[in-house]
Amino acid sequence: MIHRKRLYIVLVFFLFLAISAALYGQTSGTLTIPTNFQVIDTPSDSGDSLLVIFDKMPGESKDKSYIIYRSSSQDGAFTETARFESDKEYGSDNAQWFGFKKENSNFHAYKVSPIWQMKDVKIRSLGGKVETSQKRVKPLLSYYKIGVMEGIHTLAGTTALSGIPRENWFRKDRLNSMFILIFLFGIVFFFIAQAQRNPNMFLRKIPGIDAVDEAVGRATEMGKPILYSTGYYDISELSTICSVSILAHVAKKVAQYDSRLIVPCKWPVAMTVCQEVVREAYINAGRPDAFNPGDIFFIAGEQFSYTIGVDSIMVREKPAANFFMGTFAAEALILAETGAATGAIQIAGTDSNYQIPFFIVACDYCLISEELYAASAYLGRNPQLIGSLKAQDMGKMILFLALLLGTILLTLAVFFPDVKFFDVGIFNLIKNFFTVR
Amino acid sequence: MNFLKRRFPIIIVLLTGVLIMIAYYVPHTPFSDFWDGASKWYQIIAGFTMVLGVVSLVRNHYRKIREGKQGFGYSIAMFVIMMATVAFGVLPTEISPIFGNRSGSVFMWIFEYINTAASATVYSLLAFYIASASYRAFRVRSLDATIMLVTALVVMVGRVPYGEIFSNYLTDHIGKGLAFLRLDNLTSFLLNYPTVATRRAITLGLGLATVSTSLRIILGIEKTYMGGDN
Amino acid sequence: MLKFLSRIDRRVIYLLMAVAIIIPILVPLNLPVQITKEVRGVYDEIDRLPAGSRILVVFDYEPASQPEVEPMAIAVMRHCLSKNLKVVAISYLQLGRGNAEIVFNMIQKEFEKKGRILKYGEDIANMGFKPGYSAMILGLGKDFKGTCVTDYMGKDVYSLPILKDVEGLNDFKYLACLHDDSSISYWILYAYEIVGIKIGSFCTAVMAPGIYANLDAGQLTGIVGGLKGASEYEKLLNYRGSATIGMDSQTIIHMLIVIFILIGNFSYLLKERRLKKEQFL
Amino acid sequence: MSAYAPWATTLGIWIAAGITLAVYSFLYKDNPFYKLAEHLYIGVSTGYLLVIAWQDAIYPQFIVPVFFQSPPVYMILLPGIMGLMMYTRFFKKVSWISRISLAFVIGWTSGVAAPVVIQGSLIRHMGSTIIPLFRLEFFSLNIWSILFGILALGFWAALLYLVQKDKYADWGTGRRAILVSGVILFTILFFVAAVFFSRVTVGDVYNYIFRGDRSKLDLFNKSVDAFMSTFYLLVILVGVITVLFYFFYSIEHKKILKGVAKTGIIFQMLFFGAAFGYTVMGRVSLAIGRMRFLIIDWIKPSTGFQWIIGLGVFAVLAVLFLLQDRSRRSSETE
Repeated sequence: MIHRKRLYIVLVFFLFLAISAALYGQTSGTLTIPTNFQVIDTPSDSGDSLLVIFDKMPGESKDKSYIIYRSSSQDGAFTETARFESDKEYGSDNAQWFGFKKENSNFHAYKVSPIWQMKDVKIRSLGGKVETSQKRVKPLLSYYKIGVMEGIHTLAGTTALSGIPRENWFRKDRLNSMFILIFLFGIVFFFIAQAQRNPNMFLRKIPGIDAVDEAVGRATEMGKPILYSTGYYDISELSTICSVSILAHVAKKVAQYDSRLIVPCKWPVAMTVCQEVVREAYINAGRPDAFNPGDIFFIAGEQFSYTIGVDSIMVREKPAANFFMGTFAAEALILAETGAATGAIQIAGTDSNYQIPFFIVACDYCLISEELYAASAYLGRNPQLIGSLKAQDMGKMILFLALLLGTILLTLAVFFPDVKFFDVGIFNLIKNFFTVR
Repeated sequence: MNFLKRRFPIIIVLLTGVLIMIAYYVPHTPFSDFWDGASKWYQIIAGFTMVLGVVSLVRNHYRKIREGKQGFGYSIAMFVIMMATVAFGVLPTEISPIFGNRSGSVFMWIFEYINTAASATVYSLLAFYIASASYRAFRVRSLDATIMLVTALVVMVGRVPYGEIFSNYLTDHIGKGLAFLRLDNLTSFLLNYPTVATRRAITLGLGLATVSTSLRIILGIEKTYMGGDN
Repeated sequence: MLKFLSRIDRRVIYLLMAVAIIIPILVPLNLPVQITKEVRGVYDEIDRLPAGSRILVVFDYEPASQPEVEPMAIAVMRHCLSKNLKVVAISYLQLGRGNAEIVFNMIQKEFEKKGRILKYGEDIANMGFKPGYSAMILGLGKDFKGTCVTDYMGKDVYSLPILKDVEGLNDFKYLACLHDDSSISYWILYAYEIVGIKIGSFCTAVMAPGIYANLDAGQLTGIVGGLKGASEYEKLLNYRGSATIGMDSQTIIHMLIVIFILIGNFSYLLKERRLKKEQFL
Repeated sequence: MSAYAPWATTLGIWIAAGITLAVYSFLYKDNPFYKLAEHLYIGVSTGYLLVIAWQDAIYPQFIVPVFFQSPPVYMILLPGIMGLMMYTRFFKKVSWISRISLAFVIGWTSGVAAPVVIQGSLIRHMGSTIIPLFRLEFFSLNIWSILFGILALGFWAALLYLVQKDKYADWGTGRRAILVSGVILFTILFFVAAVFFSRVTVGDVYNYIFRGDRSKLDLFNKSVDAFMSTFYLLVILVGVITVLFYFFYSIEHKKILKGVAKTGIIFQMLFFGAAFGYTVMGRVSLAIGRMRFLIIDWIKPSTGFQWIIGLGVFAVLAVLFLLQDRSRRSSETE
């Protein structure tokens, strides 16, 4: 009995072996070159790569891999440029080129670089020795073949296709952002036009902004200076530009009340700009002689040396009001606490999320993130600026609708998967639009 | 002349802005080069402008020294160390290994033992200031302040052993069902949902603000930064 | 009393803070350290390994985060070497190589004091910085020596006895990843998912919340996060390293800050009360 | 580990320690030692920036491509000239010329900002916020959910109506409490019924609790997970919308809108509180690192000889500062 059982087991075992061997032979024997092989220019790129596309084949797995060969001529020596596992690199992995269609998972797409025409560039160092390095000039017509390999078996295709990358005239994958950009342009223009027709629009109160004048007034009463910091970034950053236009307002008030304004700067260009802005304020107030460029100076260009410098000023000059407007990093609390210790009234405004809590705690008023950008419009009361604020609100309104409708539609799309918009489902439509490729 | 002073810069802003926007969508030759080049250009311009700042700095301190104001000694010390740093840093390493900015050079020594030490210390002042700020200003003035305070406390206490003792006591002795009250769970909830929501909203709003601001600038509506006429 | 509470001088607070930081550095406090399951997950995996089996330690942190990560590095080294495991270090950041050197020197000196000489190439080895991110890891997975070629001193890896009969990553029993950025995701993708080597994460406190997802997904055996995690690990090895000391200070300071907040509000509320009363009178 | 000669390292450590102490002394009050440290630091960092500007920007990107490279790239002369134009700031007459290069820089950054921000923050965050609320297999409009849904809607409608009509304000706390709790309770019940009870029935729960029938246990857990995920998604959605609303400028926050804005504020406060508590940890370890440097790297290894010199230097400086101080006082009294 038992013996027979054993016999069966042995038989089954051998059978299994035979089958597996046969299967192995099968797979390794018939390596097939993928069909429908083509080389195309990579869509919407700056012309430095090509796409190799071929069909998905049966029996793809991670121990079977595709190889791409490259050569400079039709019948020249082809060398391997890329190798990837055969169950990877489907068209569906690259939404930026093919979108979210179902069919994308039926073909492979692999990005390959062409052969480049190089030129030498000689660089002479101060020591006098000359180094030569290569620089790309333009891509050449290059030929590609595909091969497939499994284990030790390799099979290279015979058809060699050629391609040369072209520079495309448009980034299709950025269509969505372009759409939004143009749309926002539109509403900004529209609302600016409208604001010029009726300048007095309603704006809700923002306590921090109303406090600015109050702080300046208080400083003048106490006959103490005012300190204004434009933050971490150079004038090129938008937050700094907004800060500067708030500074313009502050400077105007200061010039009227005839008190002193100290602006320690972290960036040279920002410094010169601040000087111009403040000088103009004094000129408009009719007392250019009162302007002292020495009060608007460059302290130090490095984060913490700037911090330490401003701290020292606070401790020595004891300003009655400190303004911290712009982007701030770790130094935020150091500045704010030192200022609080000197008993100054402090108004902060920053767009850097992680510093807002510290400003809220340590300062008297804090403009939260985008309020900083709105402040100049509030203070300037210039119809055009207010118009742009309106436009912002409209933009928010649209984001609302997009959020709500989008969520509802997607939720529905889950329940009714086969509802079609144009040729893609709602799901894909929305996904398509709100995806960064 | 007035055109050159006022209009021309605005026109340049407009041109550059629009060109770079186009370059973002058009990867073809003139634009793509513009896109690549501009950042390098900015670096170069900024590099030159560093001198502006230094000149301003030198001017201020030179005034101090010339007028012999009290504490001009510090200014002198500053000059000396600044000159030394620049000299050792700019001279090429080919002359001697103590020059240049390789590790082992004087420049790096100064950087490591003065600059790094000082900046690390200033940075670490934060720990002290956080303490004083928490004591001085972290008050339950209003509902909002209270919420903020409680959240901060939960997150802080949740990260130290005592917090965990509390949490374990909660789950082990009072009831398994209270697991959601464990401080670490509360913390992770706070960090994963309300925080994320707020951050997103703020980012979205900021995004809109940025776009409209940059439009204001490009269209020359916001031109305070240009300063006055004269 | 209220007066006193409501206006403690800043400097007193600063002084208390300083004391709170310094005292644990000078005299150990042995504050209780609760062992979390995340840290256990790492410790047990390493503790379970038989003597003589190899472990790969990845140094993916920059010098900036040394104070936080180095204690972990030392702890895990001690653990492995005291259990006679063979430690191979590799780095994936250019700056990481230096850290590995520093830690190795310390450990070697320490064991010499104990009278055990750690031979480089037999007990420990440092592959140094290997460029090429995912490709590098994939390479290690298939052919470890072929990918490394030389160690950080330029020695041929085939000459190192520690790597004798090492084919790929799966000849290592465990992978301890010391990181201060998201580089661990590469190891998870290309080492765990493909080769299946068990991974433990040793990361900064800031990174920790981010990788809990991987822990839940079972891609990590555990997480040692920040000073806290390090101190727990040291507790498990029952010695008091810099992490435990740092953690002492940190605990005290957190408590101190919490107390400050409470005192501040307590006095504030009392004042409010008084003011109200006065209004009634 | 140091790349310097031992004496250099020791000297460096002493200087570093001195600077550290000097900076910390600022916590007590402003003093000459702090002033010295401050000026040294500012000097070094400025010098450092100059060197970096030379080594990373001007030399490799301007001088090399124009002068030391064949073929040279003359295009690079343009930014160089712009950079030089910045110096016209020194001369009032022609200072407007610098505006041209300034204009280029600002135009460039604001031009880049707009599309990049749209791509990077608007689209990305919208995309990650817009996701289906329910999972198909875990949602059903069973009788309970419909009932609760109707009730919830009713309460919501009542609340909104009353608030809008300003009736809500002059109600007693009791009635308010009923109204609000009704809103909250039934909304939650609706989701519980719709999501949780979509796969399990009330009977199952009864059996589980009273009969100890554990057969449906994993289904219970799955349902709970589904419910929680829906809940979390709702939290995020509500948070985003309310906070976004808080930043409306042209709409006054009153009546219902006040409530919305208030919710927005609460969400923000949760964020700020969490951020505060979270940052404390990292900051503290910085101070610890500094103290460790003082004690372990400086005090412990230092020899008596070094101490003598160090204290000597300290004394000399102190005397100098005292003298200076006195001279100032005398000059003031005159």
